[in-house]
Amino acid sequence: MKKIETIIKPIKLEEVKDGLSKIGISGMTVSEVKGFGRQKGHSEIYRGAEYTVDFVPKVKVEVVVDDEMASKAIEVILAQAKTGQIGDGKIFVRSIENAYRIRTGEEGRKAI
Amino acid sequence: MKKIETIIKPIKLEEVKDGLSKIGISGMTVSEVKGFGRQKGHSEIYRGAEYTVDFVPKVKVEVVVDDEMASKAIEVILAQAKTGQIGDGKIFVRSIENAYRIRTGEEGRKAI
Amino acid sequence: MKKIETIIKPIKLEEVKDGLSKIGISGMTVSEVKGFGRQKGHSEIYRGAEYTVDFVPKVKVEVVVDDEMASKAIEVILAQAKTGQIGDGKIFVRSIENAYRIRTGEEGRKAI
Amino acid sequence: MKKMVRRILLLTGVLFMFPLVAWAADEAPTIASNADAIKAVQTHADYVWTLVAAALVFFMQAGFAMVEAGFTRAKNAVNIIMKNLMDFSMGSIFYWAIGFGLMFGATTTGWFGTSGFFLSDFTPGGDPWVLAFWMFQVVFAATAATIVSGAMAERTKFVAYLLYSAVLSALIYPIFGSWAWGGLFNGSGWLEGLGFIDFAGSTVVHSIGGWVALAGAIVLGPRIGKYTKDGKARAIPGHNLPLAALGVFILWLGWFGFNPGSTTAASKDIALIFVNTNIAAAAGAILAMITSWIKFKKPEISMSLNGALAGLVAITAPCATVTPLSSVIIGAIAGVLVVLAVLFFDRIKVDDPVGAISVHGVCGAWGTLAAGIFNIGGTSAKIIAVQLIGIGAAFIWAFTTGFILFKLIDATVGIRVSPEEEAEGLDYSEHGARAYPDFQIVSATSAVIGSGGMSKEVWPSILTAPEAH
Amino acid sequence: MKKMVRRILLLTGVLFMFPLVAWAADEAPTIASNADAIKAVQTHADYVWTLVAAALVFFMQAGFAMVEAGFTRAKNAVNIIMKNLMDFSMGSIFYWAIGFGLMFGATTTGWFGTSGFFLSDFTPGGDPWVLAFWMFQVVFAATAATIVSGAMAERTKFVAYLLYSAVLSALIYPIFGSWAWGGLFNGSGWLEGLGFIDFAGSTVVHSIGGWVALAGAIVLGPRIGKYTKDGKARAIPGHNLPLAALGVFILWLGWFGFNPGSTTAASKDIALIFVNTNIAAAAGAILAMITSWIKFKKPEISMSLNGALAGLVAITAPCATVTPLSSVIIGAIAGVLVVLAVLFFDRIKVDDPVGAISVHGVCGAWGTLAAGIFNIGGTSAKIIAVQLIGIGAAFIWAFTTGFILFKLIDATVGIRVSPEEEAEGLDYSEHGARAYPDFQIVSATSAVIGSGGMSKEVWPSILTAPEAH
Amino acid sequence: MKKMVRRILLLTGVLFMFPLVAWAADEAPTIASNADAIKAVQTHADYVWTLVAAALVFFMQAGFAMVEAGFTRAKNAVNIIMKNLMDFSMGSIFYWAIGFGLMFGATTTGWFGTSGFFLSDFTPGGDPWVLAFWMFQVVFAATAATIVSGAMAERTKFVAYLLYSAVLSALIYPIFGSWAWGGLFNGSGWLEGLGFIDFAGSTVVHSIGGWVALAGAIVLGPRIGKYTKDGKARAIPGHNLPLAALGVFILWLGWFGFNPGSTTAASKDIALIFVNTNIAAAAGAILAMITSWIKFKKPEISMSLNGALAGLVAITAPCATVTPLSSVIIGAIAGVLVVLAVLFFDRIKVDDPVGAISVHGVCGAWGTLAAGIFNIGGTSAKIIAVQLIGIGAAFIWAFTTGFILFKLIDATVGIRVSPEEEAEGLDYSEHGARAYPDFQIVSATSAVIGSGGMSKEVWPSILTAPEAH
Ligand SMILES: Nc1ncnc2c1ncn2[C@@H]1O[C@H](COP(=O)(O)OP(=O)(O)O)[C@@H](O)[C@H]1O
Ligand SMILES: Nc1ncnc2c1ncn2[C@@H]1O[C@H](COP(=O)(O)OP(=O)(O)O)[C@@H](O)[C@H]1O
Ligand SMILES: Nc1ncnc2c1ncn2[C@@H]1O[C@H](COP(=O)(O)OP(=O)(O)O)[C@@H](O)[C@H]1O
Repeated sequence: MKKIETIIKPIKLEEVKDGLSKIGISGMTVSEVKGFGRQKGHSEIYRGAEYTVDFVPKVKVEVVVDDEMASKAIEVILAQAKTGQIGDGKIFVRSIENAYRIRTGEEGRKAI
Repeated sequence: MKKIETIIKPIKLEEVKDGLSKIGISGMTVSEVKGFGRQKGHSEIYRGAEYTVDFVPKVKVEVVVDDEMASKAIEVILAQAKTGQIGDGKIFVRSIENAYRIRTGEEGRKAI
Repeated sequence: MKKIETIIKPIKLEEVKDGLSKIGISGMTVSEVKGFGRQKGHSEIYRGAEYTVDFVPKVKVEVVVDDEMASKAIEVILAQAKTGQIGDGKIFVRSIENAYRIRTGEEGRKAI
Repeated sequence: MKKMVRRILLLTGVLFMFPLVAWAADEAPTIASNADAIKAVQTHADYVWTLVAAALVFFMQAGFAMVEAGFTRAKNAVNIIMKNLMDFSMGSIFYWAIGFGLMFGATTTGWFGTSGFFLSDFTPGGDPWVLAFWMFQVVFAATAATIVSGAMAERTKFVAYLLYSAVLSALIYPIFGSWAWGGLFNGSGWLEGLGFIDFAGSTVVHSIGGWVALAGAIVLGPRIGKYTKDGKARAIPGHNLPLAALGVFILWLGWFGFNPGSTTAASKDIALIFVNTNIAAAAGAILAMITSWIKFKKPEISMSLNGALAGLVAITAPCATVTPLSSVIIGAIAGVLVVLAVLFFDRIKVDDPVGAISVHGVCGAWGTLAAGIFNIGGTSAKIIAVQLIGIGAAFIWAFTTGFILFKLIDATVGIRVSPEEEAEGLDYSEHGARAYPDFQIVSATSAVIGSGGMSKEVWPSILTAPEAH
Repeated sequence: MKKMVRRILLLTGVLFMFPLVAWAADEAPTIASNADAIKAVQTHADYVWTLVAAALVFFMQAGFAMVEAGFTRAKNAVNIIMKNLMDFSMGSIFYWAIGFGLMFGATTTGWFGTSGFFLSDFTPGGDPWVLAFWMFQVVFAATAATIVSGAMAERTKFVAYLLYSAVLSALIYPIFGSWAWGGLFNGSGWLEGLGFIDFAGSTVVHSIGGWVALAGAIVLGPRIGKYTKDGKARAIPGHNLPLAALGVFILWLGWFGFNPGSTTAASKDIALIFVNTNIAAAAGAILAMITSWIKFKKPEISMSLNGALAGLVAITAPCATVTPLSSVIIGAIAGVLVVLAVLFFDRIKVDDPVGAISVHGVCGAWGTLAAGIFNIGGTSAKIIAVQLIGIGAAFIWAFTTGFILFKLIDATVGIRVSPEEEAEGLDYSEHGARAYPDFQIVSATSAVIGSGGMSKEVWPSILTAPEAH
Repeated sequence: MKKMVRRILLLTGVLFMFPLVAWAADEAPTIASNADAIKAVQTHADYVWTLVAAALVFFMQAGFAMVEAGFTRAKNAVNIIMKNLMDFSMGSIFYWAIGFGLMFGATTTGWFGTSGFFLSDFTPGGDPWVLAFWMFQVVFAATAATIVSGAMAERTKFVAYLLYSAVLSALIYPIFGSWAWGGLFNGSGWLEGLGFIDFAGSTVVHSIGGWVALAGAIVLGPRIGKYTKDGKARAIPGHNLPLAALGVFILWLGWFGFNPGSTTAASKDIALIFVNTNIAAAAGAILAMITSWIKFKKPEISMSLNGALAGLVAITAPCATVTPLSSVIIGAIAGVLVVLAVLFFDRIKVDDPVGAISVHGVCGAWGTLAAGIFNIGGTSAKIIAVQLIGIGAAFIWAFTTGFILFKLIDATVGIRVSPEEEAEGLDYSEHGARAYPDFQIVSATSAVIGSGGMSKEVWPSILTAPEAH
């Protein structure tokens, strides 16, 4: 099994989710994160002091899939999350050893 | 060392934490996430427009343990986090290469 | 490639970020987490009931780097995030299989 | 401003408007016409003062809404606000249709009035005083209703709450009110006949609300998670303390209408009432803070805020008839009392999220007693006895009718949401809404608090319920 | 208090102060001096009442700010508040310099006044009534201005908004106002000449604001994401409903100045106006709740809050000339109407984030009509016709001038922010600020809502814009 | 309403109540009885106005609480609110016991009064004017106290703050007050003897508060993280700007009590004061916005909000004795001044989180000077000189006593929390509480802001402290 961890622009979450659903990936876990990278944060002013907010709001999408599914999923994400602008984000892939479904105790591929 | 990453229902956090503590796991890291899976979100209304909130609030518990400890920890989580209802969540297990304790610089098993 | 996942005190984020930037690591992803460990939470009072907030606010910094860069990055984090006090946090290291830059579709080392 | 008055007369095509003061007629003034004119001006001042005071008391609705929302969890904030909005809205309609007539209508028995429903005492062209008086009274009725809201927060079905609210405004509050205050208009009640002192309603408004709240909290039972398996009370922290504090400041402001406005006349008397009201609230806040500091090692905010309200409730009955020094004492005692009462009700497992029973029930009773004890004209066993009769009558009437009402509601539409709905929050389950959709809500800590774990006894059904999370 | 007055006289070194009442002179009173003194006291009461009412109406600015901020997204809250603050601030200055003269100055044509600019009707030592009257009127002008803010929220350039706001306070509102209310001071308008009834401004203030808001919403177009590709309206939930509710309570309070204060005299008339105002609001809230319950299966909060405001707007014209029972009916109809109107405007793709057009435009028109229908002195085809003329005139004037104004602004400085700025939020793009820097904002759900996905048609430019995220 | 009055008389069993106006006696009126009755009605109107104004000024406490909480960080919101609540509560008690007597008691020296402690000037049955007057004055005293709270926010020990607050209400404010205003009651001060103009307290209330705040901010030192290693000021953004804006609207409302209420009489004078107050605030907000726009490229919200308050503070002294046009100028200058002053104090490393010193200290001084310059009765070198003497006296008195007081507090109980407590937030460390437990607070960005990193010089001890995180 692979875990695909993706950092995307918040505005692209909907499309990524729908894209993954369409290829049969029915589960994922999402969280709010802050990104630091080529895309720079911006400057805000408060009472005369300008200050830089270094971090940019991003969304992290984590999805665990069968090995076979992985490359398809990556393709979908690459397509759906892309705006072509700096800050579109990254996909990180790694294998995981096992998965369990808490409700049933099922293990491995059946669990996801 | 293994990293056990668990997605659970928020209401089960307390029991999972206590369960892990009891078997001697003294550290973990928790975050608020949003889940998408078999358990569906719900519909809300605002000014006449019904809209679906696809994501369900979940809690992610990350715990890094010795290899020996891993199966025991998984057992505990499976037991404590279970309600038997859809949406109970997942456990993902993978090995990690190294760990450090920042305070002391200790490495490996001693770090966790 | 390695993924270095670090749990630090929120107050140390700035220094860690600057330290990593200095050695040429230009991207990272940060999130708010809650830690449970040797550093204990504290007691709050509300309407006469004292209650323990078990979790301590922490910040998780995730950075993916080349294998060569990894040890340098760990060194920097160990130096920058340290206060010497309980609760300074952990570094967890693992290898990842692949990375993609969504904007360009680039893969592997070029993606990070 | 005369032009505006003229405009009304012209536009409506009728001359039903209340007789203008004499000078408007441009006739030569006489001693008698001057005397009439003076009375008219005084009457105008009475109207202005009474209605400005009513507006201030109305604003207390916002105060209650903010205090109750702030002292409860984010997932129930929409529900709290809907309850407060409907309290006042439905209260206005029911008090207009039924309540006012029962409270201030003519009575033969001394138990309730039977005239003046639907504001029938007002006829176009007639004396509009009944309107000003009604306006001042309706905001009092709504205050009594809204007190209960806080004690029943976070677990009551919305439809059940609407039923309760209608009955309180239409029956429970007005009938007791007629006993103590009926004589202010066309009625005449047995309690006022005895000489019961409750100038602005420590008992009539606050204790009545407080004791109905007690009945409600008992019938409902505590919120899920409020008590550990071994029966220890757990903290369920309020989600927005700055909002709660704003609510308390608004309530304090509103009380400057509540108490001095109860003269329903522009007079010098209001000065003493203002001072007493203010200084009792101040003393209440300070003493509650000190009490919390001693008991919990830290000056606790929610108790301090409750302390200010406790002082205000306590001074409501005696505000016109005690000295400022007495007011300081009355407020100070209320400040201590409210902290002890909150802890007491927590211990006996009456779960009152905002402290409504302690603030309004207990301190209302204390204030009523204090009106007898500190009476500026001297006290006596008889005065004290009458005060105690009034306090007791309020408790028996409000708690009994409240209890029966809530049991009836429970037996029919059901009074409490399901455990799953309660866990999810009433905002979603009752209103399909969220109070703060743009904010990350901490589901983990707001679902389970403290280190005790969620007791299986307290919350059994959730384990087998579908879709609970 | 005499000492204070004396102090002023001494310190300023002049005796320009308004003549003190006769007795201050310590001469023996006569019938005539008494009569004068009585008039003086009544005048003092008129001043106090008018100015206290003005203060309450001023406070409605806070209500609007909270309602509008609460009903929109966290990322635009600073912008909303800046608009409200500047509405009132710029409105005060422009109404002082220009608007008041156009509205209440002497006129030969009946179309607008031409005297009294810069409060030139006031001279030190002269009658200060113009000041009290101006104070009451300026808060009305600012109310009209701020109504529009909500309908144009979340996408309007700040500088464009400032331009609009100045023109509304200086021209659009005062000129219409002179037609209906000019006669209250030095003017005399054609609408009031016909016998148009609009006691406190359902049309003059609220509909004017509402129809300008309609023009603004049309010229601006809907917010990005408001409609799906196939044209279905989507929910963009307000970010802070407790704050919005507080705003509604504040507005309700302010209306106790708005309506009864429009007597600009301390008189018995205010009692009926208070009662009618309150009871119409209550009925509006209840009926809007019921309507939402029927239509959406749940009692919806934002509609219920709008319902209270709908009742208040509707009763504003007829408040002085209908019975309480009529007020209940007027408010109840407004409560139904507002829900249907919100759904209607949503369907025809007029995106009004807070419901300003429905509440103020539609229910303002309804209330003006109702003032004819339920007139306590009887109604007639002629009365109804005049009311309809007024309603129609308001629509034509406000919508047309508003539309032209917004088109002009668009052609010059531009009226709408860029899609990137809109996505990012106006707080940052227009003010470099954030409303809630310490809170984790849910960027995911506030950027995209619902399951429909962000339509490419609706939001094309974002895909190729630099730095959009 | 007569029934209510009768009720009081009966119930208390005494006839201590203030003599009712003549006509109540049902005797035939005479010219003399009419004249007395007129005076009584005017007096009633004076009471109503003074006390309604006092209620409005009281509400400013809520305004200050919201502004201060909104302009600081979430982790200190509970502490801010406790300080504001206790300011007013303790202020009420200490001003009753001590302050009022020092300020308005009879004096032989002209330096402070020595009678009227514990409201001893009031006897049951006697003239209650002292009560109305006290009520109006106590809310002024509390305003002075609460101004300081903002400047000392986020780092002051709670117990130290309570001590300060007691001393300010009991001594610092009343003694200066007696110099300028003692003659309004039984006192007579040297400053008023010179002809010092400060109608409603630009100097007496606001500058006094502002200069004590300056002393406090200096003794405390800046918040951790406010300055970079190289001494540049950094932004520490306020956590809830909508709440802060609500606070400003509440303050603006309260000022309609503060300034016109200072007539303590229902008179025509209040119209000019209302207009001036409003228009100066509007001008202040606009000019502060423009100034911030020029200096920072964007219209900044916190400066605009401060600008409105700056206008209000500045017009407080001259509100009764300048024309509306002058008021616009005075407010506009205050709006510019406040922005420059905030930047100035930031540069000289006086850390004032909410701008209290600039708003109240600087603009209070400006307003007092403006009262001389724009005096409607003409100005002169002598008038200006007296104003400058008053301004100088206020600075010397308030800054010196404030500085000594804070140094004394520091030497005894300690004035500042530990760096660890400051990092953790005062809500937890001082009160064991959290303001927003259901919300995810952004610990990362609220702990360290900007790209400068946390300077080791500024924050050395945190590195070796136990349990700091
Ligand atoms: N080395 C990295 N490790 C972890 N996350 C990274 C790394 N580099 C970038 N990111 C994440 O990806 C986001 C986008 O990266 P950025 O450099 O801004 O643009 P792009 O993806 O177009 O190259 C960042 O905001 C950050 O969250
Ligand atoms: N393939 C997946 N990858 C990552 N997270 C998943 C995946 N599938 C499910 N999840 C997480 O697990 C949670 C529970 O899954 P769900 O399908 O709703 O129920 P169940 O665990 O009972 O099968 C989801 O809300 C989501 O957070
Ligand atoms: N076994 C673990 N797995 C995951 N996270 C851990 C683990 N142990 C500790 N942590 C994280 O590291 C943080 C610091 O650990 P703690 O034991 O308090 O102090 P120290 O790092 O000084 O040993 C915790 O708050 C938690 O977030």
